[in-house]
Amino acid sequence: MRYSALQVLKEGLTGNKGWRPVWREPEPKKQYDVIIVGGGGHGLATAHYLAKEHGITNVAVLEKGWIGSGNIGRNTTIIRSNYLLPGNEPFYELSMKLWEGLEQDFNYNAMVSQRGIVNLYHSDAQRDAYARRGNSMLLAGADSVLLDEQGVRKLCPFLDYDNARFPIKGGLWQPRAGTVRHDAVAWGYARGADSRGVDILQNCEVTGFTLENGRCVGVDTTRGKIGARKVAVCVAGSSSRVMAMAGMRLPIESHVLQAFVSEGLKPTLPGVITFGAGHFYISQSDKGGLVFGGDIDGYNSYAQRGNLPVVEDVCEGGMAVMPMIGRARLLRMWGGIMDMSMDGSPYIDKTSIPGLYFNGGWCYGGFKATPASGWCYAHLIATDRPHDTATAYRLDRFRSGAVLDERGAGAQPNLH
Amino acid sequence: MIIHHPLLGPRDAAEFVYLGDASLLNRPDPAAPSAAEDFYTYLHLRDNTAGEHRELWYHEQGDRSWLVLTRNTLTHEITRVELARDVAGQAS
Amino acid sequence: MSGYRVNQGLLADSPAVPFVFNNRPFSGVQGDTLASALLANGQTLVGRSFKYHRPRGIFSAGPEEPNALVELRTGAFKEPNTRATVVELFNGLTAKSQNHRGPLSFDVMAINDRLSPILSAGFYYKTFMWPKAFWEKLYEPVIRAAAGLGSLSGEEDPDSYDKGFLHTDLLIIGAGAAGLSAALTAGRAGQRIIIADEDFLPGGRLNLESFLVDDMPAAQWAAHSIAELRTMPHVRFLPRTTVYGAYDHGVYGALERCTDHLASSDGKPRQILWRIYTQQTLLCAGATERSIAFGDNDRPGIMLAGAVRAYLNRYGVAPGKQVAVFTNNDDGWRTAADLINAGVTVTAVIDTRSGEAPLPIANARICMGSEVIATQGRLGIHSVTLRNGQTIHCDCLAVSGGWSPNVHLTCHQRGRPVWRDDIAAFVPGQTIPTGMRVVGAANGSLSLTQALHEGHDAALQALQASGLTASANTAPKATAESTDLSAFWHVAGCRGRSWVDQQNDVTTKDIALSYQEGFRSVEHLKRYTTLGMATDQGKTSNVLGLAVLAKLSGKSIEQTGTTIFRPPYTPVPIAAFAGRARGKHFRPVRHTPSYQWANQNGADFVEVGMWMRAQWYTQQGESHWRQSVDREVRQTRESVGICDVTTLGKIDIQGADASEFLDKVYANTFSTLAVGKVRYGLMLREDGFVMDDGTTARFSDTHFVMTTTTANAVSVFRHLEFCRQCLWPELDVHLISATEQWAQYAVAGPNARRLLETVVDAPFDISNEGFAFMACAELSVCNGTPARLFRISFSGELAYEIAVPARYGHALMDALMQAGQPYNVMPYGTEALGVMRIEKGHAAGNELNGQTTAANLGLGRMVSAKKDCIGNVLSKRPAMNPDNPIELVGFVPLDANASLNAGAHFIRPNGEPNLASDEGWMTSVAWSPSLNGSIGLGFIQNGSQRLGETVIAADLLRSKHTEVKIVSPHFVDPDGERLRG
Amino acid sequence: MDNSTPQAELHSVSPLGGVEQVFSNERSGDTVLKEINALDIVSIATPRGGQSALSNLLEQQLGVALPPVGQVNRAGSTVALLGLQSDQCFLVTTEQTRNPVQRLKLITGDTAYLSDQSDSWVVLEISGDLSHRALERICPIDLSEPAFTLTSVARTSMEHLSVIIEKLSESRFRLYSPRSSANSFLHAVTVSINNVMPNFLSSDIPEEL
Repeated sequence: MRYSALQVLKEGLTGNKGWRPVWREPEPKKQYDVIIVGGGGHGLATAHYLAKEHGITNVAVLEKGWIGSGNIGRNTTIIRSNYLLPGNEPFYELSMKLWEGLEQDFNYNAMVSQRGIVNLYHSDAQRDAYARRGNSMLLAGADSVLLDEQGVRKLCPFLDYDNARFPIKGGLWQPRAGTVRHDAVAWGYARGADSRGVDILQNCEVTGFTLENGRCVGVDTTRGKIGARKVAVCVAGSSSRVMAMAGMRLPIESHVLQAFVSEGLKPTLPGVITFGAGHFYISQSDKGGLVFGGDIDGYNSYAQRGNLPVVEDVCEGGMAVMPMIGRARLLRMWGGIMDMSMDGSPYIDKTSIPGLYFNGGWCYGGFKATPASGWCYAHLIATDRPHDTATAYRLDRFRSGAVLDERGAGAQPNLH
Repeated sequence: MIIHHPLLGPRDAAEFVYLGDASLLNRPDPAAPSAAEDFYTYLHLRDNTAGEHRELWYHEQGDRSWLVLTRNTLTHEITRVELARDVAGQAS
Repeated sequence: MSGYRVNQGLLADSPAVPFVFNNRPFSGVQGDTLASALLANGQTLVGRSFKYHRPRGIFSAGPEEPNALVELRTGAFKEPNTRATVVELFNGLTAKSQNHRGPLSFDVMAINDRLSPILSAGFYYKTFMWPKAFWEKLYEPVIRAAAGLGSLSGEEDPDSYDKGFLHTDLLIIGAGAAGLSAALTAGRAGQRIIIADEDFLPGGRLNLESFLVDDMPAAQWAAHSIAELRTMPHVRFLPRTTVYGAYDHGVYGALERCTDHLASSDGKPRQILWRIYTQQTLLCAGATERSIAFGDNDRPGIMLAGAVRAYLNRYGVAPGKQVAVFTNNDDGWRTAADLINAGVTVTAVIDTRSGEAPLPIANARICMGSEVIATQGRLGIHSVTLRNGQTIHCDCLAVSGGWSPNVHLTCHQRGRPVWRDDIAAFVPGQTIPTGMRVVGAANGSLSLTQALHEGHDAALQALQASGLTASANTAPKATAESTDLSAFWHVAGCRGRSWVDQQNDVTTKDIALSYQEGFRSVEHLKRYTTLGMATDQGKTSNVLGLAVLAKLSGKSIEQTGTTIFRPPYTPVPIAAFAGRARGKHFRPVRHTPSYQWANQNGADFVEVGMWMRAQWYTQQGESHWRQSVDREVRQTRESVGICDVTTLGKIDIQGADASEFLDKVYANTFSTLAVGKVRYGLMLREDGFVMDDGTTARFSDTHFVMTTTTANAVSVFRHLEFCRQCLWPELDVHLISATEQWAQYAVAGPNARRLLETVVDAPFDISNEGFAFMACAELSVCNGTPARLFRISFSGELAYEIAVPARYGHALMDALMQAGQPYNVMPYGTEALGVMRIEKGHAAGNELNGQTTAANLGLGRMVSAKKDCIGNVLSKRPAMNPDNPIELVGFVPLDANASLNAGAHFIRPNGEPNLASDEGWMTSVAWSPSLNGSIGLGFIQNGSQRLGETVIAADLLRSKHTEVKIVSPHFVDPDGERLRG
Repeated sequence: MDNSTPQAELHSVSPLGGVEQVFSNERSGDTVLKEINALDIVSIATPRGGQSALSNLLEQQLGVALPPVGQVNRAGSTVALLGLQSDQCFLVTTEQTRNPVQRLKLITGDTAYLSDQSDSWVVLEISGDLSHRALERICPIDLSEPAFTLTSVARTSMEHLSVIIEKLSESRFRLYSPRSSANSFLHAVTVSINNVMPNFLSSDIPEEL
């Protein structure tokens, strides 16, 4: 069923009786062309583009719980393509362009809201590093503006300019960045994939991989054995656990990232703002809540909750940069499990096992990458060649030394 | 979290800095013919256990000792705390 | 106008307190909440709902309140979304209702209510997609303006906040019947206790009920118990304190509201964020009543039955003159009974259960086995219609759907509650935080006697666990009341909408639609309908919503499951989490020993990490910083200048194996360094990239002093401790930071030696022969002040660094300036330092950014092939040693007058500005007084092979493309004659 | 300051210029915050395996054995050994000299590695009935018996600053924090004292006392 204002009106007047499920609840088939393990944003996007761009529709998405129950349903909804390295920037810019056409593509309003992101800088060295980054973005065809203090004042007059421990000297601004209603992205891709024949199987947990003379030909699940020509894993947060079933160790640690939302407030923030002298970034949702976060807790964890020191650190950053939010109340704090990679950049690659593909290591940057991740993963699965913008996301790059270390922090996941 | 320091008793984890898997204690032999592969594995590949995890913490705001914690990554329960110096000593 | 004050309840003889609501003056009494005072004044309508802007009244008497949210106080003190039900009335309190356009009684946004069939759950996902550009321009601004609740002032929060740490053996959360009973037993046995209660009048429901405890009125018993506890030195009583979160290993977060009940904070912290460390915890948080879904059940005047009782018994306020009760349990009947006893008319008691009335209610219509199917009234209820068509007049409808235990804190560590059919509620499950026991209503034991006994018993267990014995006492006595209930959730077949979540306007229809569209997991339901996501986090609505969903899916509520309870239990101001770390006090400030001196001598300071460093010294007649910096550079290169380099990290390294240790942590060799000599050291990470650099001096066979960059002082020390303790524990080597101990100054320029000779004590010889380049010594200056002298140079000039104990730093600066007068000495700052290091081609922060290799920096040869060191093996990885590596070289503009921008990328002449033609980038630039032109350092492919070649420094950001020539990075004295002279 | 000639002996400055503040209050008595200057501080690192040799030597010469980490060994009011690391302690003495390391070296010879720390710290002493309550606002460590005794010492962090704390009596504590951030540390402690001073306008403090 096509969604439109007219449809909403018509249904509204007839008691909303006609709305049908956004996705079917089919029984698993015996065999698929492609099985995607993981019904999160990336997995559903991959299925959508496999069907839509590559005509591969005999596809199943296996989700151990309810779709969108991973980090797509638990993040701070920011989209941006303000990366430094040539191995990263074109990929995230592809993602940005896909965001811009997304709602018309899958006929679902995910509230893509391009209200911009400002990364504040507080020193000349930070300014120089941002200038290098901004130029990389422009060279890759993205948008970027280097603001001085006056420029930032115009955009965000409510920041602390006059009593700051680390004065705001300017910012790197990407006007096309913004936020998206995160759950709707999962639902929209599910709708897009389902409508093209993809089976979305909820409460279907993978318990093992079926290997035949060295090739992956299917999976064991809590809903029985399912065969496939290709199996594509896409379970950021659980990557190590799942790939261990295939006997693989990954350059990944699981860490908890906390995020926070305030009570609903009338509009007060223009876009996304990140503090350059502490761990704090913030935006405001359409419902009015201030959505903010900071650094990961910093220790390996699979428990989806964090501890107080990080909560305090984040709010200290918030009060340092915008003391007007002091009397807003923190309503809810939660923790999501991140695939923290060894250089802060993700993996989209074949594995050493033919027929088995891997997508993960998104650190805390997976949400903004959802469309491009699905696009490039679908491309890799369909053609067995990496997409042009994702050639650097090799699993073995640490053996060769071709690392993608945006922060220059080295092989320590909790520093990225 | 509270870490029961073997020498100092209970201390808030906020006093500590986390490094990672305790396997980082086992630095490979740089002279071995397989050194390149060994170091790549040592520094980058992780079991990333969901459950009991042996890991390195540094008491930066305390006695500056490196500790090896045995901590459950599903529950955060800490069942063992040792001085890394002792563990490393045994290893070597 | 319907509510009124019937008597003074617990507030007998309380003085009157004037306050203002929506610009109208009102009067309450001391001890009122804003809600009780508004009710006493007959103010039934207090707010508007989130989506449909429906008129709403006070619904509860506690933190679970979904409706009565106000903007409290004014100006910069304004607090949006404040629950009137927990605001303690104070003299001059000012509050405004929220989320309406025009007067509260006539909100133009109420049009949304008419459109409700279209604005059903998730409607916005299905429209507003065309035309594309309209979302940010039109739809979203409209939606945003309509959404949200209260508004921030936009000004800095003028209050101050504090934090603290508390340690105890037993934390008791909640000072109601269970909590007080437990505290008395444990306290009398001498246990170290903290007992916290969110209310300003501790006692919980003891203050709200007409029960007797130990033969005295419950409220009086509570007061006595608290008075006794306050006399115990080992008991810490925290009123107005909400324990909002349970964290790992017995750490609890609590918020104490110190001055919120006062007109002004009077210079004290408004709130304190406590981190409570405890061995054991008793959760005595009570239970929260829930409603029943029936037609138009959201009208002002419809409130929870227990809340009606609370207003009556504690505040002496009757919420209505004619009250009807709608219940599915015996507790609801007590509301009717208490009202009758207070002389308030009860028009009817409607019970969904058939059978005998559990209590006699005089002159009230008793309707057993009946249901309310509709209500009437616009801005306030005036009647209800029963299933049998009867209409009953009432200006207040007290509803009880049963009680939900406050299990929140048991779930903060991902514990899941379990369902109990007999009370139709979730109770704490098996996995709850370590050391916690749950007691009384929070544990599903809803009667007073159960609460008192469980509290007593839990305290006995707690005492046993910490090896204490109880002094002989028994649980307080009370008469057992009945709490029978038969689950009833949703009155079927109502024509009007039945609200589940009153604040977010979620009705039973929305839940049905969500199910119909496939959003059938509870998490999908919550996210699609926003059920339970409002400021009350669904305290009164979640279970009801689950029940409705369960019925639709034909599953039990247990199978349906719950969403996850997450901290905080009630919302906490962001400023409270930040505490004092705001403004200038966000982080500590570090000053060098001669900070005052620099201040007195025209220094302009800049933040460098925590440090404040002098970036230049303005002299008379200088109006632009460049004038000062150029002068400082020229004067240094021509004669002599002094720079404060105290902030560099200094690590004292001693031990029999110190030199072997240094060989392992540095890429180059130090075991061969002679005593009395200094060597530049390059430090790699284990992944082979450059970590840090600096000089290390050897004062004896077993004693080295390492310097690190200012930025990496802490991380390098940590890394060295890792190497020492974890990798090579067998080595005898010891580290201690000496950064704070020594004030250190660079004395640079042709006259540096002459200057120093006048301060260095005899017989120390610092002649070029006696103290050659890269020499170091421990000596004394100015008549016996112990000092260290290093002959090292960052500027490229003949230069030294001299260090004295920090206490002498200020004086040494004076002394050096005195001694330097003949040479026209002057201090220079970090900018001149930066210019000179660029002129000399030294890498610094912009080049050592963690992404560069030794080879990139032109230091590849320093990585010793003869020995192992951290990073050696992985630095040889192929991709780190390509055929066309980026290399650090110098750049000068072809146009001598042109300036350069750091951050520009290099592309070949007439190359397209795109990634394909990107060859590198400019890292650092300066205007060089020595070369009288702009110079830069940067990384470019094969740089060292391309000296003399011209490329474009493309700065697209600032639309500045500059033709630059690739040159050697050593702009000044490439052969190093000066520093050896 | 006398700087008439460069040859003049250098004048020394203390981190906070010898600050002393008294916070008076009728209800809680005086709380005194005072900078302690007349101290020599030398870090003593123990060579591997040299523990007992050094400990005996120090006991003979100074009357204090090496303390375990977390403990203070004192000799009268002049000498204290603060056990800060398993192989490192601080010698804190009121008998000052120009070069503390040189002097101590005469005693320890090659049995220890010494490093002067006298100028690395600002030392504050807080005393009075409110001391404990004031420190509660910034110190994460349980300062009450038996967790923290009169022979306890701990290094921890307060308001983002590294701090060494010892307890001289139930109402008297000594705090060492890095010299460069002395002003920030002073601010942290004074704010804590002010915040716990009884406030006659607000009713929430009295029971607290």
